[in-house]
Amino acid sequence: MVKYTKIEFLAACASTHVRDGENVFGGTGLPLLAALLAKETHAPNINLISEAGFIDARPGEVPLSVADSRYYYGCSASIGLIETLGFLLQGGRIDVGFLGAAQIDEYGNLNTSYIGPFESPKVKLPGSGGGNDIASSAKRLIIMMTHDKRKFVKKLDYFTSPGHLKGPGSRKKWNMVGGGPEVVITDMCQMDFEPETQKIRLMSVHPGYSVQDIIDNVMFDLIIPDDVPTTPEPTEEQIRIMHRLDPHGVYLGKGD
Amino acid sequence: MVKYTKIEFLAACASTHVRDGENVFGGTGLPLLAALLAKETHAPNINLISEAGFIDARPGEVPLSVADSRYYYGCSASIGLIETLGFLLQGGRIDVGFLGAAQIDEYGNLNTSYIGPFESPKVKLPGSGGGNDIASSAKRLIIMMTHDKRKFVKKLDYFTSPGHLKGPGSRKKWNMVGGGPEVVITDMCQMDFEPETQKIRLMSVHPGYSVQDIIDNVMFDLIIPDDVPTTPEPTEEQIRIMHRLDPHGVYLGKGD
Amino acid sequence: MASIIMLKVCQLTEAEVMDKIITLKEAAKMVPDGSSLFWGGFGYQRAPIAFAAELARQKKRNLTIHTCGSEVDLEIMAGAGVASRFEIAFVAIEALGLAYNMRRRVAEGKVQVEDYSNLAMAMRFLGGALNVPFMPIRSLMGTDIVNKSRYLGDKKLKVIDCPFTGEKICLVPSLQPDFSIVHVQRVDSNGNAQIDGIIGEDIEGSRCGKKLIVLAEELIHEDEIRFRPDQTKIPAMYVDHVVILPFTAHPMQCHNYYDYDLEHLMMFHKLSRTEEGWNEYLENYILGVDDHYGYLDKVGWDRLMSLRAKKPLGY
Amino acid sequence: MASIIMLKVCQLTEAEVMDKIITLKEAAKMVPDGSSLFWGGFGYQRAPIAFAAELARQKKRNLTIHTCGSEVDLEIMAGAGVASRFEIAFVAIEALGLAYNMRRRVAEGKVQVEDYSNLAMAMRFLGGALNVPFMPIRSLMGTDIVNKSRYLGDKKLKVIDCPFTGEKICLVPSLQPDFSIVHVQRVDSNGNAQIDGIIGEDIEGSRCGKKLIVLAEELIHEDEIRFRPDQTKIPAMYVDHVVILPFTAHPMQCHNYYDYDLEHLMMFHKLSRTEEGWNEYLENYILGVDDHYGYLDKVGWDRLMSLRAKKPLGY
Repeated sequence: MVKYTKIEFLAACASTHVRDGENVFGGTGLPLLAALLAKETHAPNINLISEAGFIDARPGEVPLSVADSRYYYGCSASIGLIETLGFLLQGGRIDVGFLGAAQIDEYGNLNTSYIGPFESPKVKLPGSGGGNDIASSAKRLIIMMTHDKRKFVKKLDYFTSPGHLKGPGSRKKWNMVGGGPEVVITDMCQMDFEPETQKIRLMSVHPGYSVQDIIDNVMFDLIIPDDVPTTPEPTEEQIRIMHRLDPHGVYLGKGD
Repeated sequence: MVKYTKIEFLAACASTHVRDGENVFGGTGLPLLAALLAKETHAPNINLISEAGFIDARPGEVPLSVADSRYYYGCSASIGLIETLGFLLQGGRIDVGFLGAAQIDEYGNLNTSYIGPFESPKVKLPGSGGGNDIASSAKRLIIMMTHDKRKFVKKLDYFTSPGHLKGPGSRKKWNMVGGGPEVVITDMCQMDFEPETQKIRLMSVHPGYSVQDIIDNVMFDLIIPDDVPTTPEPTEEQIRIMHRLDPHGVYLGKGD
Repeated sequence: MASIIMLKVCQLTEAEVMDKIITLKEAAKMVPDGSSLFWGGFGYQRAPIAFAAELARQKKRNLTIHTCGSEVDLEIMAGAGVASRFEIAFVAIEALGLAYNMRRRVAEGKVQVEDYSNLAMAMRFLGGALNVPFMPIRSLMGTDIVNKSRYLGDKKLKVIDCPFTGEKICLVPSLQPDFSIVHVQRVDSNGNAQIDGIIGEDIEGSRCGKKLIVLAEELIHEDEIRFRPDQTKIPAMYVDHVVILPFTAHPMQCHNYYDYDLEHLMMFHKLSRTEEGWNEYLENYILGVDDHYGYLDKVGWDRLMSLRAKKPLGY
Repeated sequence: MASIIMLKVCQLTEAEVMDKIITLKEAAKMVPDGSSLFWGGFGYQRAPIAFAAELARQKKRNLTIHTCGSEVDLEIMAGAGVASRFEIAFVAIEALGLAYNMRRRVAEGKVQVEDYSNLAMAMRFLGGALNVPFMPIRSLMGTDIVNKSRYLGDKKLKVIDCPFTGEKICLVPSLQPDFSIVHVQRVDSNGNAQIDGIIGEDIEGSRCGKKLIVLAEELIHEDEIRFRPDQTKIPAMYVDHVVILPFTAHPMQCHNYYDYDLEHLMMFHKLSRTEEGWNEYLENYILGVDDHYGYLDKVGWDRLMSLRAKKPLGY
């Protein structure tokens, strides 16, 4: 049996959603680890782009920043933000983007800005960064979150980045370039979006969790399909590669 | 006595209107020759810019095109049109631009587009190029033309680039970045603009021409001040330098 | 570790995209009659002359050409009846004089020119590259460029009151033509392109078209691109097709590769003064040869070699 | 002939502009309380940390900072009370966690953040550089970034119907701050600057400010600039003042010069969790030293030297 941590499961699971040949906005952290893992396994031809300006990057170890020089060596172009977020992303050329969030609602809308009321926020979070741009314009969006009930809310404290907004027709109203979120991956389960309502739906539960565990850990009415499979476990190779990419355990922690 | 051609006079005269240290849009042809002459004589520190993307250029011989590689060697930056016409010119950083024209009216408005009616033009001229941008946004505009009565018209066949439009207040109405034309230099005379009316005014006549010659060679009512001096002649050094810059006589003709 | 990753990916990537490299004939064949094209190069620099000539040989018709300012290439396309609409700021043979073919075709009513300024066209390409519908500029206002239009009518541009400041501002509509045609110095087989010297409007122009065809003087290995990624002016992901050909811009110039051929250029300009002269040139140098190499043979390799650029001048 | 011209001009130009080079202290002194600043660098790369620290030492107050996303530098300016308004898209210490100083100052009401996205801020700088009042973008719409504002109110942005297509489009107001602060690898005495690696938003940012102060790791001779003019990312004519200092970005990185100092960065982040910890850092590393060299001495040159970048990696 393969031994893995929650974080390793989350990253390995997310990596399976990247398809070979895609143009991928990797960012940093777990999403980047997932993208790099995909590139080293089933999707060697993905074109990894950092919004700071790196195109077709092949970092040997995981960068800590979207602007990290570790993105540079071996990349095929090194430019700037107008290129990546403007020409490429807004131009409709990015297949898949990754985002995390502090809060998500049942349409996949995201908050990365504030906890508490806007007028007197309890916690200032990082903000949109390129998140709103990626959520608006990437063809598909993969959302990665550690699972915490308080994050799956009925109403966001602040609406930073668009998921499916208020459901069918919403993205079209604003002429959004991209298709919106496709999947939400946590350390407990995978969720997708029901096509008719564009509301979040349980897709699979990770080994060791039940459907009820998930229901208990979201604050909105989660759509539960009749058949909820168990998410496949990561392979030993995936875990080995992840640790090679993050040798200092910045994202994965110190060893397993 | 210095021997010179009309073209040499025109270029030498225009060069005197460039002030040391200025940021100058040189273009090609006689204006560029005038700017280069200024740089080699009284204005060594001008920053010569070509709209194609060359900044602080120091061509050893006169380029034939704004994009000519002769602009490259020794320049301090080589970029593109958005940089030169957008960031620099529209950004209000260009002190002086040069333009020629096929027709000019009494407010210094220019036609470089069509001769004849717009609906069925007799002659298609080059068009604006960067001319409209330069006329709109350079702080000062120097206009150079060979003198021909048919060019100094009451009404332009086509209004390509703004001079003082309809007179006082016109440029302000459109929030133009630049100040408009300062001087018109021909092979017969120099003209400036009367401050109150912003209409064209005789400034000096070149040796060999009378005030009446000029009046006879414009098709609008030229303002004639009480005192019209004679334009100083070019020096031998100026003529020598011009021919060094245009060794093949592309602009100056095949020697004198 | 890094090298292992790179090796693996290199091989796969090259295999996948090797077919981006096509011939000039194949590239021109992809352009249907009636298409719209962004046309790269600026003035004498990196003009895709060979592509214009091939379009003429293939008897393409009713193209719309979008560029800031071009010269011999526009003359070929206007003269040979390839293009009937031009949205441009400038056409002439700088230093030599008017564009006679264009002048005749306009007078005949066979060509329509929709007039903009250089900045306006560059901003239309920038807007297209950014995938937004318009861009604001401060020039054009108060002139006939605003007041008169050939065929775009009220879609040519709009002068509005700025919603922030209340001041007048001009909006020019963004362009996303069917094709972008761009001539560069070097490209790898994936399509990563390097440009030397000035860029003109080719950064924006290469990104605004629905398909991008890159014409390059020289093929380089991917390693050269990845060793100097900050020299990549057009990343491969924009590039659909690559054509490798020497002297693509002749009789114009290509920085660091060759100077303009002033003698040929003056001959071209002189002949184009009359329809007869132009037809002579067209027959001799364009229709009468099989392909670009036929043209270069006709020009003569001794002359071509004498045009090669000298370091460090670049011409 | 060309060389004669160049020699003459070189001497004059250098003499004229040599006084662009000033000290960090002099540069910071030029920034009055209440000024607005474009702040260069992106993420871990080329962050003008030394300038932020000097602003803190000089007790500057009520600055408004405009940038896409920055990290330690913004934490210093928020923590030390230098800046009270931020128009930004992002603040955190990537990979490590939240920006605690910013979090506390926002909770205390001492700092107001007007929220945009990275593209929105980059376009605001582009619009400022182009000297037009706004730029159109396709993101932000439908979210609270449109609906909520701290202090700009209806000047924060506008959603309009496109006058060409009728579709909804978002206009963000252009920025022309009092100063642009940009950190680069190399500069000549005229101010011509080269940047290695990614640019982030520094092309647009360096052109949008009313005054531009360039901080460079290294001074190079004008000949090096003129030999490679296509490497010039910021031409001298934009540059008002130049500051030459090593390790300006420490503990962040500067491509081809030095890597980030992860140990120092983690120490900074850990201390900033509490006001006490932050005050300890502020006293020790910023207020308790005379200048940037004092800071570097405190960090230790053995450590600094160990951070130097290895070729060809650049870090």
